[in-house]
Amino acid sequence: MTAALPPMITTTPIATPTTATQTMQRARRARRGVKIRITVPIIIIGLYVIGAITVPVIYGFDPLRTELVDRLKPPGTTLSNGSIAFLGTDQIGQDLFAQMMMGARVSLAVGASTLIFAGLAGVTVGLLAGHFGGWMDTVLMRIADVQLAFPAILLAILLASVLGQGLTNIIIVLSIANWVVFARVTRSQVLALKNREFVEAGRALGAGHFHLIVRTLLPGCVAPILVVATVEFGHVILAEAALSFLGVGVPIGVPSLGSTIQAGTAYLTSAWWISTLPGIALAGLVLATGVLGDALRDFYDPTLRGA
Amino acid sequence: MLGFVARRLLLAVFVLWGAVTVVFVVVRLVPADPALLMAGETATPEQLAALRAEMGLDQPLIAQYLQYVGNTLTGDFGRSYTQFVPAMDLIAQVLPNTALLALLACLLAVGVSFPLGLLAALRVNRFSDRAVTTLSLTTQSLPGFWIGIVLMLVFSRQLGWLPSAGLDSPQSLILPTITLALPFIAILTRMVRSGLIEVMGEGYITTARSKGLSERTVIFPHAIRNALIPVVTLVGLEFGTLLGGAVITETVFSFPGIGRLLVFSIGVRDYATVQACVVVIAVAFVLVNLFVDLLYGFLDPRVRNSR
Amino acid sequence: MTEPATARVDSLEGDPPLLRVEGLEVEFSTSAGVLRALDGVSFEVRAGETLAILGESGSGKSVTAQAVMALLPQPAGSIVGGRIWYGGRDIAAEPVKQVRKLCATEIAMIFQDPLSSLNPVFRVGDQVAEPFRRRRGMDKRQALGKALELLKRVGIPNAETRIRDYPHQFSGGQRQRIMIAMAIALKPRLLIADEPTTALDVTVQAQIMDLLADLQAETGMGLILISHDLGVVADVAQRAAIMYAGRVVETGSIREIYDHPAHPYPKGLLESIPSEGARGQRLTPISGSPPNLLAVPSGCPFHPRCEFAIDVCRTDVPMLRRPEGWEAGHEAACHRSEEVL
Amino acid sequence: MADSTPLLKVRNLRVAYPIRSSVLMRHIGDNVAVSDVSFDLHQGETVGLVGESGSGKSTIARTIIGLVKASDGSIEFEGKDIARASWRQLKSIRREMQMVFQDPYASLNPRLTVRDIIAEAWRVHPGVVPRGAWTSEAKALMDRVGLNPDYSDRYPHQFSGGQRQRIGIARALALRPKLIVCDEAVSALDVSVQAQVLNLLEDLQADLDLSYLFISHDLSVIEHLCDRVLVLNRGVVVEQGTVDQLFDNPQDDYTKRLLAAVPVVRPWLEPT
Repeated sequence: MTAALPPMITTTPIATPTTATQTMQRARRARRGVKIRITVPIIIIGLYVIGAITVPVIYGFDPLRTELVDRLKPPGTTLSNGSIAFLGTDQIGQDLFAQMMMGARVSLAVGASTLIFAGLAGVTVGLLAGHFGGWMDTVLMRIADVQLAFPAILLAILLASVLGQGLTNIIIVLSIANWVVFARVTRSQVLALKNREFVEAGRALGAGHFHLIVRTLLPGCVAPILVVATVEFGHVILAEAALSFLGVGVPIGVPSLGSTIQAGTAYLTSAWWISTLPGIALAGLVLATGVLGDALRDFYDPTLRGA
Repeated sequence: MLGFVARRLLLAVFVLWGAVTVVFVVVRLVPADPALLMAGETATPEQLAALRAEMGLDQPLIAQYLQYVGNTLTGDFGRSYTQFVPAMDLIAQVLPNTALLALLACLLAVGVSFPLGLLAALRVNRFSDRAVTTLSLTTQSLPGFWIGIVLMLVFSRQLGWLPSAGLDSPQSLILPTITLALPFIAILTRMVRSGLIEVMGEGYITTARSKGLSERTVIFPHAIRNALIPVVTLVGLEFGTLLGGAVITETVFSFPGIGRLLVFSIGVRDYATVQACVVVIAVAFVLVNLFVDLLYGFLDPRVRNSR
Repeated sequence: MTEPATARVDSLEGDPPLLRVEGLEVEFSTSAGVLRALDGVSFEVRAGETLAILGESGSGKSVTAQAVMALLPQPAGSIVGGRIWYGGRDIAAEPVKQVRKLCATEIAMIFQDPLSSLNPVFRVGDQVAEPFRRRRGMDKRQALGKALELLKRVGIPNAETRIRDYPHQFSGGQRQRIMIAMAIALKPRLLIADEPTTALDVTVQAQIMDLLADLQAETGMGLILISHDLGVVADVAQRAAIMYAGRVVETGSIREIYDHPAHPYPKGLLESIPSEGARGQRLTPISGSPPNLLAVPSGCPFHPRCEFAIDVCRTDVPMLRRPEGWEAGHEAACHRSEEVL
Repeated sequence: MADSTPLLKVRNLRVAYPIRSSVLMRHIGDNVAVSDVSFDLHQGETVGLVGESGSGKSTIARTIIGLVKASDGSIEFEGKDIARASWRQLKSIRREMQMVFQDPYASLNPRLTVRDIIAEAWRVHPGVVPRGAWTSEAKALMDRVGLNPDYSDRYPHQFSGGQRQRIGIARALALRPKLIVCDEAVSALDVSVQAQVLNLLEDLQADLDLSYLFISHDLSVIEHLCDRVLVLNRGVVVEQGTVDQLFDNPQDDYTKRLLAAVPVVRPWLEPT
């Protein structure tokens, strides 16, 4: 690395705080990091899905069963039927772990369905508004503005209180509250793509609206939509929990993580686990989606990679 | 600038009208009879008829709507059915509390997230950046109500340092403020970080450096002033999340605010108060965003000078 | 792994050079690997002289300027070898903070895109006054007075009122004038102009070049003009350094290089330009594309595109040297200058 | 030249964008980009549009190709008025006119392979090339523009700037058009590569009897390539004529200024 120098110049060591090799190693690590940050959350979400499907079956979970002797037992207690409740039991003697996995079922189902409905509606609106512009854009985006005037949770509360409780209603409510995010992201991506020369090249070929929207614009929107969908999945799950916590979510008898936490608040001092553990389970799931969303964004947008 | 202000004002008025209309549509056009919903299943036909007359439900829909808009303009949302006072009076009692809570949470969030975001942005991919981003992502994944419950469990039930409910002393504000601010801090920190990282790659930052300015001067004011512009807009939009969070926080801490009033009113089917609460919160959101838009114009001369 | 930096004998005439770059090596780390943006770049500039650094995209001409100004993007880019001599100091070995103190007072720079180079949220007057305030400790009024003088000097009409305007309210040419005003504020001894007219219209381009030449004559500063356009600099520069794939392939007086190129690359470039009465004639392009810096060809990096390449070109890296028969001070990095050109 | 019907006949073209008031979006005026532009372009000819930024040269190109609507005037292609053509007619006219864009990075869909980028034209215009022949036809086009046909499955980012511009040209050729509009098609390229692409355009013109409408701010490129030139300033044609007339004996003051500003590679050879 040291160059042979003309004799009149005294050799001084070159002070380089970080060499390019070091920086590249860091970049490589960051790139490997992105892959890990994509794989690990997917595994975690997968575990939740498996748990949500199998655990309630294995435990023979019945929301209506009450076992008074087994009430409010701390984690690790052996129950009257001989099984070990390693996360403890709740105020009616239900095994907390089984109940949490049942709650995860609700969370995942609500999250996935909402994503599909809100995503379909939002992406369609975003594509139409962005592609056609003009009055169509104005009308659709003003509707979105009005929608945004209601904090998502507020709108959900209002709708849920009117529609009543029930899983379908929660999905409807959360879909209505969340389509705007998809619409806005899709629209801004379409606007960014629209004036790119390759889209103009499509128009110059004489491509019709359908071709442009479906074959040119939509594929270009997939990455940001995927990122938003991942993050929104977490948001929707949190919103469902909040609604259930407030008592406008799942009907009584359906154990959602939110309603379990709510039920536990009455026993905070005597049985801390009922409220805290489902919260951690919920946070773990949402965190996994958040990390995944971040990683996907880094993966799809190399300009932000390492930034 | 004048055109910009006028356009923003017009949009705000439109959004408000839209929000008020949505509330009307949601409450009046649901398949259920609002009078029945309000009076409950046990009401006699005479009671129902009286209620319908009082609510104007016997008039044509368009008349109902005009009446409703007119009333809304004067702040008349009708009488609370449980407390027998105008709904607006109930709100007037608790609104200052919520405003204070929201303001404190905002100040706390801005005060904490700006230094954190700055720190992370200036040490991209180093330890402090990773720590800040991990922490904020985790905080964002935690359900707000659960944070409240855990804080309450630790600081009032276990340690007994702070009151757990109500609003009797300034100390009562501490836990709700933190609960409300935490998710906001997380979001804001990430925004400040990414905004600043983006700005640090701009040409004018290179120019500032080529002027031999110290890195400190390059950041204050050259980078920060530009980074603030998008952050301010996002703060406005996220203010809705904050208001939604207030509903939950107030419920957890039995804090006498508009959020708890809303949840309580839903529980007792007091639709006049529910409507009033929703409209007031939407108005607050629209006003805050109007203010943010105007601030945006102040911060960015390009917007100010555009037609 | 690198060849010795060339010791200059010809630089004994007159004053010592203002800036002297010797065997400069810069590496960038990208997610695809480490690329060597500069691989042994040497040149020098004297006071009152204009040096043109010419090359196509990716040749390393802008990176050279960034390295001198300690503006290499951090943490991706770093100087890994060579010397940058300025005022008896090797600033390549000094920490960034130290080098920045020279910026604006000793060496100043203007950039290609004057719109993105000016801060959009501050008034131009404040931006031009900033060097006076931050570096010279003047108060605001005094500094703005100085800024006004400068804006008048660089030819901003109605400078008295326009000093309060924002960058987006100016035309491209005026913005570049503002950038120039800012750069010459503290009377630097060397000005580096990185593609100063590339983003501008032809008519404006000529005005900006004239302004730069005037200012140089007035102040006697050294000027480095970085450009991809061989025509734009021809009027103003006395000497040129032609870069290819992170190396200087030919250097000497600009007229000598253009009239008697000693390296096939500059020769090919000159023949590629459609101009000078050759209307309707077919162009003679250089075949192939500029190299990918992640996979620079072995030996002479130009050999895959060179019609004269022989075996030695594929294996041995040619040094900058004066080919026999060429003028003193004219150097080229080609094994076969004498035989083929 | 005047006796044959022109391929493209532009008469009194005017393009204006409406200015709307900020509050109620009322139409309060027009931002005129181009006004009263008339010219003919004959088969096999290259017409240059030259001007500085804001001169309206790109607007004219985009209006002719149909990306921007004309406010007034007529554009006739082979005697058919584009503004009055039905949707179906327009689609068939579009086949005859294609465009090569400025930015070799932005003008190719990053998500499609070279083969798919070229085949896009056949997807939009069914019946030109049968689906089964898309790959072989795309490869033939790649070969024609000097790209290795074996790379047809690669994505744009795997090519250099000059190669991408060749892909863009191949795409424009896919429908076998009569007219190609080149909007600053060589401006983003390095000099050495620019010469390659200019030569390619000349070869294609000779082989396929193409006509070019060539938009550029670079007068030396225009001088090199074009038969006739229109000089534009602020949306108006200030002078038009053959290359010889215009470059050797400019009449308009603006043209003179523009020509005087063009940098000369060897100024020491110029008589002053």
